[in-house]
Amino acid sequence: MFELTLQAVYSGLLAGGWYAMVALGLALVFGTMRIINLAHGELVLLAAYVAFEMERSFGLNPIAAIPVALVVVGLTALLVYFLIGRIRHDRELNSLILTFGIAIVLTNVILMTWSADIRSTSVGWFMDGAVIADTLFSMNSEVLFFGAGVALVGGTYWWLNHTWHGRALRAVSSNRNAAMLMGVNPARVEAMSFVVSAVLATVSGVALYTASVVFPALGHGLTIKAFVITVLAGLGSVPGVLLGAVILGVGETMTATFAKPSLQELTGMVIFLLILFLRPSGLFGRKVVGK
Amino acid sequence: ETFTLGSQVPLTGNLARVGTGMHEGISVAIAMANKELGGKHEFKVSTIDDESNPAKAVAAVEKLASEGVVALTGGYGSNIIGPASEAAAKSDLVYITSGGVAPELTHRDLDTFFRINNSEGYGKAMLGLLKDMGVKKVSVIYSNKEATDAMAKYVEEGLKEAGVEVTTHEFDASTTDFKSIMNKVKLRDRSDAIAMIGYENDYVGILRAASVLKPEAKAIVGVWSLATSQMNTEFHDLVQNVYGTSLLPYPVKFSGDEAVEFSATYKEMFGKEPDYLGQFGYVQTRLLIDAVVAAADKGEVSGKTVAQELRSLKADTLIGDVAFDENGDNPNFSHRMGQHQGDRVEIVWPEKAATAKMNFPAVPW
Amino acid sequence: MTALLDVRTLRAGYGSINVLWDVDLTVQEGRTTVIVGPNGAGKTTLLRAVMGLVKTSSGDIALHGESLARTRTWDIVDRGVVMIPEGRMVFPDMSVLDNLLMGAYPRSGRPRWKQNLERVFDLFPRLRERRSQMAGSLSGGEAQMLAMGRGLMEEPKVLLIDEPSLGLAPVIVDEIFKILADLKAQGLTVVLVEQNTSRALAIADHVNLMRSGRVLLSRPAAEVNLDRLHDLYFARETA
Amino acid sequence: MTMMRSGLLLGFLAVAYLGVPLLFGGMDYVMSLVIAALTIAGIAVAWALLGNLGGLVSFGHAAFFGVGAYVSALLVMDNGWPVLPAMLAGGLGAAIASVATMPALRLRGPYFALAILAYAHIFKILAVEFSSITGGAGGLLSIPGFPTVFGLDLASKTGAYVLILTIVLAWMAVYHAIRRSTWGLALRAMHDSELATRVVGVPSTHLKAVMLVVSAFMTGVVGAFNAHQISFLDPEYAFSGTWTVLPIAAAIFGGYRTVWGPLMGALVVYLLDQLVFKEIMPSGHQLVFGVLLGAMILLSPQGLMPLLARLGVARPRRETAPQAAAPHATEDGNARA
Amino acid sequence: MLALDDVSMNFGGVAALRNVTFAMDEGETLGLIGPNGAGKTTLFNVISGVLTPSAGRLEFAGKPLGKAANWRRARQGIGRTFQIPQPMHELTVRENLMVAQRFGAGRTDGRRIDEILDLLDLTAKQHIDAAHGLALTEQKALEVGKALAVEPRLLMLDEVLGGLETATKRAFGQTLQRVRERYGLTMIVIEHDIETIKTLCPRVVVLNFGELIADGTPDEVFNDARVIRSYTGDSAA
Ligand SMILES: Nc1ncnc2c1ncn2[C@@H]1O[C@H](COP(=O)(O)OP(=O)(O)OP(=O)(O)O)[C@@H](O)[C@H]1O
Ligand SMILES: Nc1ncnc2c1ncn2[C@@H]1O[C@H](COP(=O)(O)OP(=O)(O)OP(=O)(O)O)[C@@H](O)[C@H]1O
Ligand SMILES: [Mg+2]
Ligand SMILES: [Mg+2]
Repeated sequence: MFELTLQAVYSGLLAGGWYAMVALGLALVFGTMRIINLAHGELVLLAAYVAFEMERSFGLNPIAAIPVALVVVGLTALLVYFLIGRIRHDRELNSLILTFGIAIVLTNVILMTWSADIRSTSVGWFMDGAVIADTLFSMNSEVLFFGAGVALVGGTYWWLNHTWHGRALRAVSSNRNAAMLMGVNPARVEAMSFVVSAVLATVSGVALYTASVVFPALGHGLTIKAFVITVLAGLGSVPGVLLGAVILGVGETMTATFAKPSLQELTGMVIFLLILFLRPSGLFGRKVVGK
Repeated sequence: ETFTLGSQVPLTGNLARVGTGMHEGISVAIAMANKELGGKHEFKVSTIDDESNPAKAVAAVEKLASEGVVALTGGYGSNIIGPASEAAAKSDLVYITSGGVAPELTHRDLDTFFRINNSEGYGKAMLGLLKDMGVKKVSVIYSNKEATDAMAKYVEEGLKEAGVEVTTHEFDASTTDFKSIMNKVKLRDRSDAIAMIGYENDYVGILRAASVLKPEAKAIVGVWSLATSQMNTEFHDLVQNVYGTSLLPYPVKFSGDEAVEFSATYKEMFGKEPDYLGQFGYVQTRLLIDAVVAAADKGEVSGKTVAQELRSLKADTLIGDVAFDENGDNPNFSHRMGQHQGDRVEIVWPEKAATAKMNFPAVPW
Repeated sequence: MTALLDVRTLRAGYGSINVLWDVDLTVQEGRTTVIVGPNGAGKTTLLRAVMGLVKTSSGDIALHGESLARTRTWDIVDRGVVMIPEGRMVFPDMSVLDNLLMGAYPRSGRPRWKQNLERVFDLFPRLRERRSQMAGSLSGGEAQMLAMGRGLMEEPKVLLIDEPSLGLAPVIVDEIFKILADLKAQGLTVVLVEQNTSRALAIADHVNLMRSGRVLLSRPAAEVNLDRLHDLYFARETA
Repeated sequence: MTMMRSGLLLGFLAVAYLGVPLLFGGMDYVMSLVIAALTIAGIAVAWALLGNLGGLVSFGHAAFFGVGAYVSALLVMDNGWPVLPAMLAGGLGAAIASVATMPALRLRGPYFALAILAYAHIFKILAVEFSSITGGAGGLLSIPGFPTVFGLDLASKTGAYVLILTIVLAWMAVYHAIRRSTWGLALRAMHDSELATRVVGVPSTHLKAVMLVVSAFMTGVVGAFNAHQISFLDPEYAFSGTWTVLPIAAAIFGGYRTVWGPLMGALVVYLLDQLVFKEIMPSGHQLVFGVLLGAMILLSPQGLMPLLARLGVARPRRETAPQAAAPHATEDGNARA
Repeated sequence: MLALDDVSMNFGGVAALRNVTFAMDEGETLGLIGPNGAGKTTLFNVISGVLTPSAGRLEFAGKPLGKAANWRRARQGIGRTFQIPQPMHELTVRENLMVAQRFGAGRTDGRRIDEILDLLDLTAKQHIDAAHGLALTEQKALEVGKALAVEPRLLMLDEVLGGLETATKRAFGQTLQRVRERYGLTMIVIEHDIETIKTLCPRVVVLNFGELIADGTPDEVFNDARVIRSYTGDSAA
């Protein structure tokens, strides 16, 4: 019983670290531009497939493929940004359709390029067991990318809160015109948020490729999960994302362990609704009353 | 005379993989038949992606009907096949498939519906193997999709009847991390064997979780999509000693001429070893072609005549004997079990078809 | 004496609505230029046009004789022109401290942000008290102080201020005008839009009166008579 | 309504009710596609009503679609109800289900959108788990089809077409009527300034709740229609995200602030995709669909209707095409809390 | 007409209102003043039901307000403006008033709307999109208009005169007097301009740090030492 719980919490924590990485990419863009990038899951997936291609064609270790994936995903993200920038009216809603369209295009490009077969790394090390104190089991890849995830999330947090650029990013989202009056070029700052989001997508995509299997239809579900966490967190809050991701991860493994694994999805949704009804603006959201 | 067969399969979305696999078999069947018929009759296939959506599948069938196809082959998922085959019946077209195993499908009084496999066939093989192993306790891990759910119920009941203790773990199709389940299997169930009922990505996840947690099972058994050449090459270490339904060993040692030719044609057309999806797609289409030819030779090709031909046929095929009952089901269908052994997939059950002895007890780690 | 900022026959507005009609405005270096005028005259619009926040349809704005026509808002800020908008233009979901730090975002303000922050906190102790509160939940007057304080963090060459005394208690209004006098003494160029005409005139070097999108009067402060100004102010719109 | 407008409307009705069946009645395939497109349109109208009037963007209309479908199918199969009343009951069921989602009305923007999505997920899982009633993951097969009414066999393609067409037009009429009322005015006012609207006496939450119920009812009826038309149901299908995504795409594509937009959007999006793109690219046609969606947003962001209006086909209406300046132009930027 | 008994409001650690108690009669005009952040707007929010007080009771027209929702209070006759104008988006100026009248007063009467528009000098702008296209003072006028369209018995004005030039302010003050007499209103006016308060309000209440520190005629209040120290400074003289 105790061992089961321990393992469930541990697995959930590891999953949460990865969720956080995926979600933060989405949350960042959402926080800065009030735009939900529905193609974010596909960006993650794209990184995974680039890693796969590098491994298949050049025998590159997935870790070594990260820079290549970064270039591909980064450029794609900038393209998405460029297209969003062309929207003139009602950006919040119209960007949904635009990025949804982009997601469809990406899914199909992936399908046509790499076929519908399932893919995963063949580097055995990633799947080897990393056992802590004879009771906590995980794969090397999970531990590695949990560390990477926490570092990246922490780094992003620091960047947002303690650098001029990070602050400018938040300022643009808070009041675009006022930010311009402070000498901020909103377009540059927003593009930067896309690039950072691409970095997060890349690393989480490679993590996915090494710890799990990928196939073209996967992206949509990733976006939804990331979105759930983002909303759970409260608008663009980094600690909220981390906390939300861990709650989700642990909640899922606990359900799988102590109830029915098939109710895992339900748990996620119920936690989500519970938190929203208790705190309508998310875990770390803040509400401003009209004057 | 030229006949066009219609094919409605998923080529995009979640089921894109299986749909594509089946369609490859269909193409091989057409190519081989045309060669054999030597110009007397010519067959073509017209394919529409149903996007795993019943409404689109129905529309696809109707479109194919309006194009004048003589019969339909394809379909994946009982949910899709149900409405699609009803639409086919309305247009008086035979619908033959291997993609839907739900029992209800053959209890709808549709004269034009046929399928060459059913869940019992898979279930029987899995049960037979487990019983022969003499295991006392089995953990069944299954996806909550319609086909897997039905299969799991079947296996659970069968095992219980045989006095085997069973625990079940139902998971959601979107699950990727199976460590929680595997941990329960390891610490709570302590079972002799693990039965997996899902799809490729699920198997990989479950096996990885098992390799990390190393429960003390003696055998790991799965169903479709597992004892395949592709799994053997792509997840070589992970699947060692794992069992799954398989009609043929790998590398294929085909006995009959047809089998040899099938394998050669498949490799030529798609550059890879045929897998079970291709085999089923091939067999269903081949039977259909033969029935159409027979009906044509008797003078009239219609849903009724083709169905008649199919119902009266008794064939020895790549997947064993096929003969349809009045519901269009193939009661003869019974599967075999293969095991990944090194670079090979050996048939280990039933004994009379075995190509090697099973490694037991043995697990991948 | 050189004209630091020169607005020539400027027309500007919002979409299809034109607000400014051939406005001329000259701002001398080191002087305090005051713009007064009834509500809806286009004062705010003029300041916003200078900052590039409002599209101009004709005319030109020049800084040191160089046209700002194609310069975007943030580059204008980098060139030392800063606007302090009224209090609604704070960053509502950032803390008071972060709002102030945003004021130091232009490169000119960054090196001395610490001293400047202390100075602002000394001027408005209320802000020090509220440093970690979200700006959106400040009271109206507190937000106004914040906007002022944030502008003071920027160390500009030209400061455009829109109604700084709006919604402030009399004690604080006194404080604001003291600050304005200080800025003037330091030699900063200031353009001030203010409704408190008498107090504005007291620190003005030059006065402009706007009405209905036009500049009706532009005089050195010494030559302006408050009563005459009021007559113009309330004149029926016949001219 | 001007003479010309009513003339146009009559012409449209004539073409829709007589022209289409006469022209395509024999072509099952085309009729199937049109029926599917109208099904999407029905949801799209309901979605637009909630989105435009209630100011609530929902990502989970599949929830109401699925509930409506199940309620109707089960009433007919287990309790022997006639199909048409059962469909209305399906709508009612969805409306009742929407009451369960009402706590979500406290939420705004994406928070609301996702909360409804969560409900859709939960309903789906419940449908799987309560297998004794719903048939579980296996679903329901051979659901009875439509009856014959006034000599028109609704189970035929033409009959089903007339039925869904009538439903969609009825929903559009409801949308139109609500929008023109003072309620419509208040509802529009609420979007970005709910508090301001409340302090002048508008019970905004009640109004939104009513919109939610109406929208759910509409969606539920369409779901019930689909169940009897396809004669099959399973949780995966009934609560599929498709029932949310396609209608949203259609509504925005057509212009969700107009009454005709959702219908036009659904017809164009679905038929173009299935008839044209699928012909050109049998397996990757969704790619073209994605490009089309993106291009539309970039080229005519207010949707198809304003585009048509610009081309002189339809007359724009003031209330329907707000000349909202780009958000940057407002004094307080995009910072409306 | 309105009575507050021991009303407090806390935001986390900040006490925006502390045990505020006062009452006012029908037809009275009350000036509410105090330093920035004293809690004036918060008091309006509490009375109009935008915020729920942490403690205390409120009574309006002889009946306890209890937990009545803000829209219900509007229908009961409490009209208010926002210090930061909040026009109803997507509607024109006139439509703003129409909605307020239809829901707040429960009737439609175009003449009264014309009258309000005219009083507030908004007639020329009535078909303009209210969210965009109004100067700050015009937005404030619209705030007053909406509150009047509700046909309130109690009208609460939050710095609607702020940003007006001194003389204009005086003129607008007279307009408000007329409005009050015309519609028989009870009014609370928040205002920082001492002259305006003196001419408009026979009675003044002063808040400081959420506490009610003075209540009396303008003369009494502006000579109160605590008021001078915290609020008016030297300029009171
Ligand atoms: N949501 C909130 N969270 C924390 N503090 C708040 C919140 N809302 C208001 N306050 C604080 O409560 C105090 C009272 O605010 P209020 O708006 O009532 O002041 P006010 O008297 O109207 O001031 P002003 O004259 O400047 O408008 C202020 O110090 C303000 O910062
Ligand atoms: N965003 C906008 N879109 C359209 N018209 C606007 C906009 N903002 C202001 N206006 C109009 O432009 C005119 C001038 O407005 P502006 O805000 O410049 O006046 P102002 O002189 O600053 O007045 P105030 O003293 O009230 O602040 C007004 O008639 C107003 O209606
Ligand atoms: Mg102004
Ligand atoms: Mg206030």
